[in-house]
Amino acid sequence: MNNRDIIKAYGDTYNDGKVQLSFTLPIERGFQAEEAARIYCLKLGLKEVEVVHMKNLKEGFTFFVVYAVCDLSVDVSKISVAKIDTEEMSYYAVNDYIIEKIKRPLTVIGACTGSDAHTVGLDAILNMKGYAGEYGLERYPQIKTFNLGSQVTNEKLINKSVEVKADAILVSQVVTQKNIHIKNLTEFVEILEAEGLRDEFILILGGPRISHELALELGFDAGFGSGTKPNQVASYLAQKKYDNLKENKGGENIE
Amino acid sequence: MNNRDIIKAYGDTYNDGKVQLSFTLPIERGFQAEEAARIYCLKLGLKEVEVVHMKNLKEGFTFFVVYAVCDLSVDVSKISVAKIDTEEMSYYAVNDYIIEKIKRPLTVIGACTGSDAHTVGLDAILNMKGYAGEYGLERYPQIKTFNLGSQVTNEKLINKSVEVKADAILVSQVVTQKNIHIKNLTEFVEILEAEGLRDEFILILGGPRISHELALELGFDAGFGSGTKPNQVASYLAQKKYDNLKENKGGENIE
Amino acid sequence: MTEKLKLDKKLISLCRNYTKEIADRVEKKIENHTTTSVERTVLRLLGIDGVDQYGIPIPNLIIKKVKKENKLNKGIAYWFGNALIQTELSVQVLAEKVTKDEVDLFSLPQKDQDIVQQYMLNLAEEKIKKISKNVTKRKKMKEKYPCGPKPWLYVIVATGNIYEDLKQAKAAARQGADIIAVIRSTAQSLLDYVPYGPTTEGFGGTYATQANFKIMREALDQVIKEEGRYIQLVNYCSGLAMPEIAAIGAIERLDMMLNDAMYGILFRDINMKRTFVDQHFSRMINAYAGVIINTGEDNYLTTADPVQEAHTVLASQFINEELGLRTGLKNDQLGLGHAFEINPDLEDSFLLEIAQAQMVRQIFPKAPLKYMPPTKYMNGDIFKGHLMDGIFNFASIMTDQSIQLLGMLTEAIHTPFLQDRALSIDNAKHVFNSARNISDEIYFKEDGKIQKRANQVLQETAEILKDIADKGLMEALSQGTFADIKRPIKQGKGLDGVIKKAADYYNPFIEIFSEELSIKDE
Amino acid sequence: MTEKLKLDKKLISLCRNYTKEIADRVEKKIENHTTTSVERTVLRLLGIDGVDQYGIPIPNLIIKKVKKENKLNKGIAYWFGNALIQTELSVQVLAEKVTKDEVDLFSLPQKDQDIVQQYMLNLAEEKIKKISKNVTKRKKMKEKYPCGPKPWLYVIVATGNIYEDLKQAKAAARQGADIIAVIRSTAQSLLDYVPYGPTTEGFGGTYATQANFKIMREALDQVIKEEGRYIQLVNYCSGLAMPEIAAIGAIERLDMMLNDAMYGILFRDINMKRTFVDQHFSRMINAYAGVIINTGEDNYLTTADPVQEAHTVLASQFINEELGLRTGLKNDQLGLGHAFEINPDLEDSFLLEIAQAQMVRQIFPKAPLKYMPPTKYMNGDIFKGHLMDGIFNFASIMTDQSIQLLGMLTEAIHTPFLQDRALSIDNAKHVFNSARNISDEIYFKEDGKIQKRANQVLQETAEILKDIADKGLMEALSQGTFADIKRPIKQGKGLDGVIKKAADYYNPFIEIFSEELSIKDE
Ligand code: B12
Ligand code: B12
Ligand SMILES: Cc1ncc(COP(=O)(O)O)c(C=O)c1O
Ligand SMILES: Cc1ncc(COP(=O)(O)O)c(C=O)c1O
Repeated sequence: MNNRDIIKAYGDTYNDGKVQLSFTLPIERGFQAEEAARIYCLKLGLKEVEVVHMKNLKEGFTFFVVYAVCDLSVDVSKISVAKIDTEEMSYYAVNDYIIEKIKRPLTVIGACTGSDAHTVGLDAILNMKGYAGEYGLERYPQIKTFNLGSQVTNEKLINKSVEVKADAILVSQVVTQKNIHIKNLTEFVEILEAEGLRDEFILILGGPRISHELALELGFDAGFGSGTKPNQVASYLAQKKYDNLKENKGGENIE
Repeated sequence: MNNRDIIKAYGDTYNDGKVQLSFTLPIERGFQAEEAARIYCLKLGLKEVEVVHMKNLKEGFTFFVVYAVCDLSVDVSKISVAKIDTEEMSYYAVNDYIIEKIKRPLTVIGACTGSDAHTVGLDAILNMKGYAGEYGLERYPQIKTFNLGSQVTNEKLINKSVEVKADAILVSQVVTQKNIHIKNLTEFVEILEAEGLRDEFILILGGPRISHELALELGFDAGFGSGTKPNQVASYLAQKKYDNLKENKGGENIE
Repeated sequence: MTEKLKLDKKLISLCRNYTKEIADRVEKKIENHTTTSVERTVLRLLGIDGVDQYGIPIPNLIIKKVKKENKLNKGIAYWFGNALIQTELSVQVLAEKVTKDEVDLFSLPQKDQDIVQQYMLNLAEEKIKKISKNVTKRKKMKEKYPCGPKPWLYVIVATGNIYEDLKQAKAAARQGADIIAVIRSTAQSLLDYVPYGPTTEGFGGTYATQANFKIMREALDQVIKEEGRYIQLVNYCSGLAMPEIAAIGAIERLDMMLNDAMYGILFRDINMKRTFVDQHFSRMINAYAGVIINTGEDNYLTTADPVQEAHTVLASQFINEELGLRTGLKNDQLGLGHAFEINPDLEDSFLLEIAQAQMVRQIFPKAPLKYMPPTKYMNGDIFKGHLMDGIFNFASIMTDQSIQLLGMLTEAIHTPFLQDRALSIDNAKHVFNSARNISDEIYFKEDGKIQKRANQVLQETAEILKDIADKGLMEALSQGTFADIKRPIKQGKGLDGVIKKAADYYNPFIEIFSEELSIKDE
Repeated sequence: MTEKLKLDKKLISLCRNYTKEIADRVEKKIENHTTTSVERTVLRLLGIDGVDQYGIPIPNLIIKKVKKENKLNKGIAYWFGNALIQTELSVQVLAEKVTKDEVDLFSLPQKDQDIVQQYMLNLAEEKIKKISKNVTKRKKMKEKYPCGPKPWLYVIVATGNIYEDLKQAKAAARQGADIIAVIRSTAQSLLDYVPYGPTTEGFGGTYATQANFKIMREALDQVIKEEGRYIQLVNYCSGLAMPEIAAIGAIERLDMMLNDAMYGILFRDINMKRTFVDQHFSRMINAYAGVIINTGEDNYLTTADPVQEAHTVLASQFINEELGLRTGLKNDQLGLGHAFEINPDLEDSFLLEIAQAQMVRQIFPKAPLKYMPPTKYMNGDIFKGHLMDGIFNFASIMTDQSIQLLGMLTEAIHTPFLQDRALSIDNAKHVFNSARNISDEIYFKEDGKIQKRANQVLQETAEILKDIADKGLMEALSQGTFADIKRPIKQGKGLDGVIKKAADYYNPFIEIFSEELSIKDE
């Protein structure tokens, strides 16, 4: 650990701690409002608070833009983030890997669950066409794909997964308002566990507000966020499957 | 005081406390950077911190946009802000007021002091043309105006003020980097005090980062910020002068 | 204005000819059908409102009974009209009694068809005055408090809570918005009824209910008077309860309705027959109520690629136009939709977008076009987002768009905060004002990229419309012509609500509308 | 490209004729003068560098001595050349000895004028190779690492600390900036010398010193190689040390210099004779060094009104062009300035702005126009500011500007943060890319608002230039023709540094430049 690890916000000079904020307060625009905004920021522990803009939003609301100094620091050397540690492989490498190591094609099943109807992200991963120049999983000769589409109930997804003997279940959640995704995903894992099916599948979660850490917390094996490319998912999938097989998880042996 | 006085930030629901932040950290873009940004905000006491955007600024810097919940509140009923309490009058009313109450024209002198060369703001208040549809002080038949322009030393401004027997000195400060204005303005008032001249003049401060409160702190009589109109300054000036005369400040008597 | 794009006029006529063929075939397939929701709408137009102790709306309860007896094919108007005559009860009292089984519609003596029809026609004419009065009221208000200049600033509120929406709608109107849309709670389109009363718990939006409409209308009317500017109110006339929403919207003086010929089929998997029948009746109501409809072509582009699929947007606009005109909508009620969803990283994407927007403008010169903002390529960079919205606003003022759905800098993050909306309104006002007359000042290069692109899209549109005309719209939809989505003809939600009319089917409102709106084919 | 604005060609010629008269009269007034700073520059070009124990630069020390003896009118080249011949010391050693009073320039025997001149001409030719090598180096580097497409993205760094600037400049270049300007510490223009060494405490900017130039150039050269794109470096060639900065900039291979004919007079109250003499010599150096100058017309609009005073901008551009060409600058080195300072709340302000920008583009087709962003109407609303900057970028790509000084969303708040600059670069890249070929696609309405506005400004320019030609530029400046600022001819800073040349005045560099740049009048 060296000093460079203790970091603060940077405006234009090392450690100046400059941050920008904006927010609305339910108060009529005026001197008092400006002072209220300043105090609000001071209470947060910010320093040199400058309310640089104040706009009357009508109906008793005022919008503020603030610049201030945040004098706290973060010790980067103490941060540990869960990361997906499998190696990223190309389309061809993944197929070869499956042929060589797993010796049979994998089956995956995907769905947007609950009330979520945002299929674009899941399709980006699953459909032939793919995303950002990478083919989707459907296109992989060694991956058999079922895409159930949108607004699929947890029960239906699980039943279908059992039916097709999926190796992995891919769940997409885009809508996160009022934490609806947390509720929905927790329920999903609980059902699997209750039915003793948890270890049958690799559980993969995805969506723009999903992090790997969140996925682990919720009982999934991996989580993929914004900008994920299909080959990243395929790489993870193949390697994870191989690891599981080596550990004899899910009851299958590697030949 | 009622409950409406205890306020919090408003996103789309009363008291949801939603705020937006942006800042840069000296750290390479990546999972660790994202987590560092999150921790930075958590340390500030923010909740539900969402790092919604992360951009590689190169050279080891990353920019973040964050939304979070600030659960603090401000009691508006307890905020008191110093306000200029003289009544705002029109061009005509100010002239009449001076004729009736003070019975002689006033003399004002203005300058951008120190290294400040931003004359536009001061000119907006002083020059004929005025600002935002209001005539400048020069145009007032009852106000005699001297505009010394930019980069005037404190000494020169004071000497000239004594020479023209100014009723009020108007100082403009626009550049505030490294708090240069504070230094410059403090010196100004100190010289006046040292020379026993402080009570001879009404001291008016102006500039985009000036508040009335700051002006008072620095020993001025009034401060005018962004968007000030000339008639506001003229109104203040006339009424303040009349008050001073009534109190016999500055040694002059009202007839 | 001389025409900026040298579009092939013959090709445009050809497109309209194909569309007529398409519409003829659709009408042929639906003309002998009604739906449960159409019949519920008849009840609502007669003034029936309220729910039972379980919260089920009275119109649903009544229609369910009639359907159960397989007697809906005569039309609810007959059964209910007969009962009115027989019982001499008021409409609402009879309705309540029917739901409580205190009156049985079928065990009453049955008056002659003619008598009942005449009776109902009179009643319907009486009841419908409420709507025509609204039309007059809107007209008068607009005279006294004129609308802002076009493009109109259209913003959404979507808190889920009508009272929170209210504050935000009023604030937005005072900030300069011309149009307020209350976004509907997700999945309401799949409810085969209209929820009841003021609601405070929606999800990603607020339930469309008559009470909510009324609350919002009253609040906005207040603001109109104070600000001296007419503010238009919008909701969603789509989903399984489409015509009912048209009815309650007409009654509460909404000004615009999202109402598309194919949206429900494609994006909500609603059965196509159901949709076409419902849509037809709902549009008559909208036409009669002077409502501007907003069609949903923008939705295609959130999934499909805007460069590749541009012609499907234009094709759908032609179809919406033709089907709309046939229901009595006037050209100035056809808020045809399109969207600035093009990938902004594409070199010259702005030119392609201008080509499309200007083309639509020229092909539908009288339509109050609804232009949707970038959403798909928005990300968490709110600064960039705000800029993209500005460029979208620029495209709009440059091509004379009419209804400007304002983009939000936080599109990729959350439904709009109060401040997001305010920033968007500022953005649009700023751009529109500073380039107010730009469309009048600018011409496009002869045979340049813009002109070429527009003609190419038009050409592709003619081809696809020909194809649809050949195979029929229903067939085309089942083959995935639009938005890459395939919908089998006999599948989808709500099919069981489609009923073949009996020879003596009667619906007094269709008669009134056909008459008043001079619709030929009915 | 056919011309978009039908500008009156005769009027343009007329303007250029007036400007020639104006330039003739200015040249007549200055042709027999040199200045202390010009003479210091001669020493610098000979390679003299360094400061004494009080930090005073050696060129200043030497020139002060000569001036004290009233012997500068012969030119420092003679005195120093004579001493070189007499002492046979190297240039730098002699310079140091002179400052330490170990050699007295005037007590040495005096060689014939002819001999000294020839000697100095040879020496100067030798020394100046450093600069011509830089020109070759720049050319080669640009071939290998081509510049980005125009408009070039120009950003500033302004921390006051060269090492902090360095990080930010490198980051900006890697983010996509094409040009980096190191903003100078406030009031450096009033220093009658060039500060020395790397500096870390500037105010609102970083001191322009040769060491700072070198540090920044080396860092950027590194980035150029890594990114494969040539990055241009800019500083300020203005103020009392104007020609010296030209010299050190030429030596350190700067690519652009802010260098205006009248800026120092108007905005820094520098005496006009001093300015014109300094400016003339500094421009020869810039011309020879292949530097693009950036003129300062944008500054007028920060005080004066852009609508009312638009013609003064164009008038000044004509003057800068003519005076520039006369110093050997080529048309593609004339980065004439203008600015998007128009009040954005004015209806159609964008149209007026486009008229101006397009007009300037057409009148100076080869000039790498420098376009400045909105600053005056920026306020603390950073979101709006970002949008205004986007519209400014749009105006630029629409009218083929060359050097795009990027606006910062925080203009009204602080000198740019790292993130502000990055957002600006993104903004410009986004707008330029998405509308890359728009200027090729768009025409303006015949006799529309845009065309009319441009012609009106041109007309007013011809009038004012005629007036200036009649009374003389110096007289005009003393009457407040530009930016409402009046500057008396015999006042202003630096007048005491202006010296009338003796008949035998000699400056080898003027000879070389005149020859190499084929300047006629010298
Ligand atoms: C397109 C869109 C729609 C389309 C969806 C069409 C479709 N078939 O998907 C339509 C118009 C139908 C729609 C409707 C609604 N939407 Co919407 N929509 C969007 C929009 C504009 C883009 C989403 C998108 O397609 N992104 C592109 C894809 C490629 O990115 P992605 O989803 O992040 O996917 C990537 C990764 O996350 C990951 N990934 C995603 N899933 C998975 C799964 C696995 C297994 C893996 C490994 C990876 C992975 O890989 C993908 C590729 O990199 C966003 C705003 C935005 N710009 O983000 C709003 C947005 C998501 N919608 C929103 C809302 C509220 C709605 C509605 C509820 C509104 C309403 N009241 O009607 C409705 C209802 C939808 C519903 N029931 O779910 C909100 C959600 C707010 C929140 N945070 O909860 C957003 C953010 C807009 C907003 N600001 O209000 N929407
Ligand atoms: C125009 C301008 C210039 C012009 C000034 C021309 C002139 N003659 O004034 C020029 C180009 C010369 C210039 C130069 C510099 N500028 Co400057 N400039 C600006 C700019 C764009 C606008 C200021 C302005 O005119 N506002 C309009 C007037 C009407 O508003 P105002 O000043 O707020 O005045 C109103 C009120 O404040 C009040 N008021 C003001 N004064 C007074 C006085 C009294 C008595 C009263 C009652 C009221 C009052 O009333 C006025 C009317 O409502 C600002 C950015 C911005 N958009 O704000 C940067 C800005 C002020 N400049 C800045 C800087 C750093 C500089 C330089 C130092 C840069 C450099 N390194 O060279 C130089 C040096 C100037 C110097 N030595 O002071 C920074 C200051 C940063 C800071 N917070 O310290 C700013 C914010 C830009 C930036 N982001 O970097 N600048
Ligand atoms: C025409 C149309 N109808 C309805 C909706 C909303 O439908 P739902 O309530 O099904 O989400 C949209 C979506 O934007 C639309 O464009
Ligand atoms: C042409 C020119 N020179 C110089 C400057 C800067 O001058 P100073 O160093 O005097 O602030 C500017 C300011 O923008 C300018 O436009």
